[in-house]
Amino acid sequence: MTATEILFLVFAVLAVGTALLAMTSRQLVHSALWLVVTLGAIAGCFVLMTAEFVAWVQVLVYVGSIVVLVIFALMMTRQPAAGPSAEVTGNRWTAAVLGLVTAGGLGATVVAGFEGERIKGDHIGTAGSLGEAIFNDWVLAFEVLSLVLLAALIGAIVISRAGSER
Amino acid sequence: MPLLYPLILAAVLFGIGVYGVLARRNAVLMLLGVELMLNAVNLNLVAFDAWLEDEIHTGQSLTLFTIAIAAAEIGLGLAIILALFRAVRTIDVDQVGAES
Amino acid sequence: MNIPIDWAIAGPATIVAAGAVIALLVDAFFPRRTWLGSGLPSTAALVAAGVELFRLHDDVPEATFALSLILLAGTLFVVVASNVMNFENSMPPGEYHFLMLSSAAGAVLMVSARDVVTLLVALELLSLPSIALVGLRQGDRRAIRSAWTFFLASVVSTAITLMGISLLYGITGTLEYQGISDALRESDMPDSVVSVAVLLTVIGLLFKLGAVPFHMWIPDAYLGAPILVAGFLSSVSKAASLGALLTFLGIALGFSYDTWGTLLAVVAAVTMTIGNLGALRQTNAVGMLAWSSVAQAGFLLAAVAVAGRLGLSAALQYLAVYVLANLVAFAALAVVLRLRGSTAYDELRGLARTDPPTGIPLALAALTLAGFPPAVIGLVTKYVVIRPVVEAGETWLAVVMAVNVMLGLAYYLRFVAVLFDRPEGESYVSPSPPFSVRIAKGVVILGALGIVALSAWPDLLLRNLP
Amino acid sequence: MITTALSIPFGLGLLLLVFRNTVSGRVAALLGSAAMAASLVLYALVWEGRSVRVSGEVDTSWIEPLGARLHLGVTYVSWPFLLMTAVLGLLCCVWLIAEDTSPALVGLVLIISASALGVFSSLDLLLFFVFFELALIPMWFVIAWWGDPHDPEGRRRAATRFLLFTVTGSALLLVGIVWVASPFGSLQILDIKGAALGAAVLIVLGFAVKTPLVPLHTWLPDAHSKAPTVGSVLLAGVFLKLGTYGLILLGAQMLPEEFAKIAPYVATAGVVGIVWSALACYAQDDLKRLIAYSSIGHMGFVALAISTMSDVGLAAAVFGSVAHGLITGLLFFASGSIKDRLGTASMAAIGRGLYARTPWLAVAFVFGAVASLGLPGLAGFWGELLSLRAAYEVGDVLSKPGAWTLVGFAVLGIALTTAYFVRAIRLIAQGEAVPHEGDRDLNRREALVMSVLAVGIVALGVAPGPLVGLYDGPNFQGSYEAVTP
Amino acid sequence: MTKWAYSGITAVLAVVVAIWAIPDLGDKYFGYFAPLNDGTSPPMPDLSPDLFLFPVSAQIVLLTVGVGLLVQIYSTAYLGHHPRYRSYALIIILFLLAMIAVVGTTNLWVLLVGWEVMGLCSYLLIGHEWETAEARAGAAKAFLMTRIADLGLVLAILVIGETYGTYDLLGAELVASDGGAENSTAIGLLVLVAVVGKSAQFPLHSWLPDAMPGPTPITALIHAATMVAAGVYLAARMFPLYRDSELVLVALAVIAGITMLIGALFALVQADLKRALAWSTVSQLALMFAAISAGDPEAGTDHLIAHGAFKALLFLGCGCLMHTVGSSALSAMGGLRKAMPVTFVSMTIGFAALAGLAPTVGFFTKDSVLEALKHSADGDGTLPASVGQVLFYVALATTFVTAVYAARLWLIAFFGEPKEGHEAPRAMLLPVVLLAVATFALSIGQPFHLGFGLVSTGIAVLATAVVVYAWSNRGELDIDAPLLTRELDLDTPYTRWIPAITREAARLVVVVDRDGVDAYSDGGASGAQLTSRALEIVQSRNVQRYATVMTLGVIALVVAGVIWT
Repeated sequence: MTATEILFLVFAVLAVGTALLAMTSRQLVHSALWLVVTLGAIAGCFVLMTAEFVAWVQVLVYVGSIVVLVIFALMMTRQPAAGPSAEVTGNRWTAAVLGLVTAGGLGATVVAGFEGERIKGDHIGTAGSLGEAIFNDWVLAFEVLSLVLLAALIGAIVISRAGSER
Repeated sequence: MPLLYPLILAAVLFGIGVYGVLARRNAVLMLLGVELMLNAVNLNLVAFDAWLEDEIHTGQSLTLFTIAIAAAEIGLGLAIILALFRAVRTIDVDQVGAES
Repeated sequence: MNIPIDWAIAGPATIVAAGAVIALLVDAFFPRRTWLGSGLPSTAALVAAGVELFRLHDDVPEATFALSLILLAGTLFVVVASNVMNFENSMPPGEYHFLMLSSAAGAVLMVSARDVVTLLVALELLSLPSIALVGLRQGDRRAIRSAWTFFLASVVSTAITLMGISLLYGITGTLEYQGISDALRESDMPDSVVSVAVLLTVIGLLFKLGAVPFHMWIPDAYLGAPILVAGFLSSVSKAASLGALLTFLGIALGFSYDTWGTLLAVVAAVTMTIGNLGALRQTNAVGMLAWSSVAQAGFLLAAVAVAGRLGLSAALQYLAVYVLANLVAFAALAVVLRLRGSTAYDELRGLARTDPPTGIPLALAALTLAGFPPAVIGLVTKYVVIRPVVEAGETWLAVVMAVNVMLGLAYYLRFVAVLFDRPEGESYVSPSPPFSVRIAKGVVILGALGIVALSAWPDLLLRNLP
Repeated sequence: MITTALSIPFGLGLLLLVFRNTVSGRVAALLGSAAMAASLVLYALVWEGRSVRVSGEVDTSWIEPLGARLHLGVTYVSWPFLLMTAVLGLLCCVWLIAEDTSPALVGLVLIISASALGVFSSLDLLLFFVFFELALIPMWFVIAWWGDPHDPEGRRRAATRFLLFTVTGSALLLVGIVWVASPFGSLQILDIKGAALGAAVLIVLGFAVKTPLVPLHTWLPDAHSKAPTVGSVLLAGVFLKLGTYGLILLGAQMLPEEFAKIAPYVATAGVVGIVWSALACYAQDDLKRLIAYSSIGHMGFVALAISTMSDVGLAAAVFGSVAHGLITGLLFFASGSIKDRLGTASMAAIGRGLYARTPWLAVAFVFGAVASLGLPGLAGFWGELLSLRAAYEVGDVLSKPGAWTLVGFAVLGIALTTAYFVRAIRLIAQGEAVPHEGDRDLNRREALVMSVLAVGIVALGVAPGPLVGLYDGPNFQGSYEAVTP
Repeated sequence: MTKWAYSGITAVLAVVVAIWAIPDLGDKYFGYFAPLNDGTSPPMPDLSPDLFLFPVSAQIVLLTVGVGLLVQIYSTAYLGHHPRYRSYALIIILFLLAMIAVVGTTNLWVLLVGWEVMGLCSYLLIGHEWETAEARAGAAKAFLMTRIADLGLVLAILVIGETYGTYDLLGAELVASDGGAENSTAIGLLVLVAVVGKSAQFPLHSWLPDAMPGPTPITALIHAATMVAAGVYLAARMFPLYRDSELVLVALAVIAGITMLIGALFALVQADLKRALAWSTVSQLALMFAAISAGDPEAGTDHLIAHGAFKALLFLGCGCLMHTVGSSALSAMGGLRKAMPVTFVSMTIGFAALAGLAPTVGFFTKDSVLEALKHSADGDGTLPASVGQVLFYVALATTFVTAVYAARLWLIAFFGEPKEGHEAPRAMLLPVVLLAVATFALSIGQPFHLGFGLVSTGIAVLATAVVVYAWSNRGELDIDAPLLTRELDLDTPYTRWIPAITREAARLVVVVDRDGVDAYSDGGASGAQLTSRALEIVQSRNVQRYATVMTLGVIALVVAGVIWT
């Protein structure tokens, strides 16, 4: 049981707990904030798994921007007083069951598949190596991705305009 | 570090995300559930990448792409949600579809 | 190892993408908002892409070539027909064309992708713009609602697919089709793990294809979307996902196809049955076509299910005819919507008598989809699609298909009967329609002529597709 | 020659559909009659004798990749069917020579007859199937639009029911065809020999719906009773023959080995149909329904004959089909004109004493009935007799006790047939006349059509030789592969 | 006037037939001289008229056309003013042609055609007065019963074809007579069915009396010359084919015995002249069949000829009476002796022949029948001796009863206190007189058996004496035997049970056809509709539900995949 593992487990518990809170909390903004913690914890896990660059991106993109967006969205779509416990639908029990089944199924799968494997952790995913990989091998996907982002942007603009002019 | 740690964690997070999508009433929160699922996937990818010691970092590159895609989706999704809110004055998933 | 980046294949896609951007810019800098204006660059781009494709004919695989051709032609059809919508000042033409083309680029990339990463990104490029297109009509509650439905469903399916991909990566250590195939062949993974990974991966494509139980977004989306966008979704995006499915299963899992084949066969059977049953009670042409497109997806899947054993030709030929007929139908309905403001059956009553140039192609398209003479080509493709199923020994599936042909006829015929029925009340007299509508009608008639020609000489199709 | 014979009615039919508003009904019908007459003559001339395997063969490439060819021709099996179809189509057009006919109806009649002709003369499986389907949708419109004017809902329902039943059958047939053709690599009917048993079962099922065999017959009475006169005539006279012809050609001749295994069931279904339909007729009140059910019985005899797979059986099947075409045509023309006059086909409503009210119409009906109950010396008899003989001789495929039991039931069926026709005659033709304002005797057109049919019936009845001679005689090598089930 | 035209046509026909037939009237035996069509499987059927006449056939043909001609002439007066006289006369001619076809060919198919066309003609003629319910019912009954029997003949022909490889009667008989007869039991029984129906023998006897609503000349035609005669002819004609099957002969004998007795008894108690005569026909025909079964077809056919003559006479005479009193009920008649002398004399001759009194032809032919029966009673016939004896005594009893009812009818019709009346027109009298003459003329050259002559005459005289005695004492001859008047309820199956069963079965079939057979299609349709509606309900435009369904689908798919692989 090395320090990394202990740390990882800590992060893991943190992530799971906050995720649960985020998905169950009555206060919308709270759940958003809880999610921030989850994502941060996941970033920590990335670091522990030698993926530093990914971790930073995660922190920047998610914690930095996405969540902010989300919070703004929550503000803008504040409902006129919704009743207590109105934040989960009647679907929740089915949802819970399905969530458990999914988690269990995936867990079983990975256990069946990767039991006993270990990550040595001496193959660091630095910015350099990653950048190399992306621009040598995944450049096509990368270019396409840029188009995706552009399209999403334009789409978002049009859509938001769509709502306004009624 | 055992490979199973991140994998199990990912599985659990994915399940929680599924619950979020299927249970939350607020559209934005459903979206967050999706984000959680994506992050679980990222965990998997990174873990496998590190385990396989992939020279071309397939896993981590895909992680980056996923993050970008997630960003795109969030952008579009929030735009849709805002438009929806303006259009029908609610983003309660039960009411959005209900009254026509 | 290294990922082969096949720029050759990417060529047409790049052109299309460039066209998309140009269309956007043109519209931005000459803001006269004429559909023709911003339609021209996209048309040009598509044509150019087609030319490029033909130039590359020899270095791209046959199937990819055919699929890309179908995709480009379908998009072109939609783009030209879109002129009919110029009355909707609530629709920004520039953005419309931009989104349409970028998602077309995504479609082309999808079928030419040879590694899962590209596949995924292309899939996103296909879906996100089309989602935006669905919600494009400004100030229309229904549109934005369907956009939301479509969006969430597709995001969830993406997430599931990604989970599958990650597992696949873990199992094989690569995401490149050929590599996956090699790795799987000598991997000692338990089959159950492999099948979980593969199935989760395929979900995203099945979703786009609209296979049961991932079909539920289709009726809502089609009914809410601008009608030609619905046409685009039902033809181009289905075609793209089908092509991707074929290539992925074909290359990455070719050796163990039969296992997936049987599973897909079941899905196909369920899909076509559910789709036809859903269409039975529709009284709106678009709703009917939406459900029927689900059913048709079932037929396509049936072809896919046996493609591992008997090659792609059946699926491709069926796909081509389906796309053509479907686009004709949607374009004609777009004209009707433009002129009469509704596509409900009561509105369509007697269309073939009052407005033959629109009504008769519509009827012809419906008969083609039903696979019934006089639309001989529809029947021939039904034959084509049933043949490999029988040869593969999946007779039960063939019988299910036969029953579904009957189910399908039940509502297609009702539709045709409505078209030819005597219009009650005052018979509609169409004022001399504006030029844009004429263009759309012209496209419709052109497509109908295509169907007629193919019915007369099915060879045209069957010889020239692989 | 055959292509001309096909394209004349097809072309004219399409033209009439297009220009339905510019030509008058009478002109349209006249043109139609001319067209049908032309193709009748052509088909009569194309025959080159039985020694030639395929007369007037046309064989050009059509869909290379599938091995489908435009392969048309007349064989000694299809020739009688072709002539009968052409005659009926011609008579239907003649029947429509009136002011109030809609040109579109004539067009549809032409297209239906032409596609039936196409089925009978195509020697390529896919082509066969295309023609087979081609007639269905026009027939739907004929029934649903020009059918029983007093019951728009019912006629629509009947039409759809008819279509869905037959389409289910033909879809199964399609699967069967694929199954036969794919291992064989060719779609040429005359080349194919043998296939999987399942394929044969599917094909037979497909045709059994069309023929129809009990219990797949329930579409027929509704369709026939709701259809307009010409519709009923074409349905009974031509469409059912598509089924029997298919059973002969694609069943017994193309897949002898497999058909031999199915034959007993076909025979049983046929004979059950004979008795069943006879009993059903006995309780019918609607005249057209009665005739429809009687058709099921006659087709039962044909099915019995086919399933013996002997030369006599073949002769019986062909003769029975042709005779039934003429006789039922006459009966439907007669009952149709009764319905036109009185607005109903219910025997209770028609009332007694047609002998006195409309003598010639009554005579025509009684003549048809007598022919239909198989009086020797009229066409109806020989078909039934020959199929009895075929079953009594027991071809290679049926078991002796089984076949003889079937003969017994078939004879019972004949007796019942006599009973219900006598009942019908007693109910409407005889009796104290109760005049009705609709009473009008045959006009010239009707008289012409019916007398042509009557002459044909008598001719076939008095001189069966020429027709049965096709399947008999020294230089006739058997029509089936020798089969040993 | 046109109505004579049809008589003219008939006359021409008669002449032609006479020219054709008279040369064939040779000495009476069934000779066999015909080329045998050898060939294992019989040829396809055709209708080539292979005309050929045996002496006996020639006689019957002549009888047919003769009676037919007389009937035509008679009808001109009897029915001449009927609106539908034309169709009536034409059908009579068709009727005669059919009978000629039956008798004059060796092609079994032609024979069959004639056979069934006769059935149709009798149907049409009996139903000539189709306004009346009785006529309709009688016609339908006659047609159905005979047609059911005809199916026996159809099958018989099939079996003959399969057995002898030909459909030519001579060919078949040639083989058979060379001792090569096969399947004689099957053939015989089928032929038996045919003739029993055609000649109204038990148990298919009841249509003949019920055919009385038909016009009287038609009755005469059917009873004397055509319909029923064909049955006897066929039985005699095909005798060689089933001669050596004892079963068939015994069956025939039994049927004949039963029929002749009940026929006579029923005739005895009738209150209607026509119906009584009809029953007497039944019983006389039975006598002929008895002769055939006893191995002496010639005797049978001889009696057929004789009976044809005097029964036609009786019916036509009865027609004259009806023409006068307007009804065929015995109660309406009586005492017409003075009023209609000619009819009286000729019918007296007829009744005498019926009773078998010398020197009428009836006396001779009946005696030869009895002779034949006696032979077989002594065991040197074709029948087993026991059966032969029974049959013989039954026949004697029948002769007695016959004489009794003949006398009864005669007395009731013509004696008693005189009635007013007038003779029928000449066109009707002429045929009657001619037939009366024939009744004597035909007896020329008939064989004469002294012993039986005495016996039968004795029986007849005794019977007549009894009746006359009863008449002179009681003054009336009403016989009160309800069971017999109800004709032993033998007809109940045909009037009640069979129709009822058929009707019920038909109703059942219709119900099952509507609600049972259609279940699969209706069920499928409604099932599809229900599913479709269900799908619409599931299609709640709530994306969360969709996502739920999707997830469920994914799980199901994955589970399936895991299990599958």
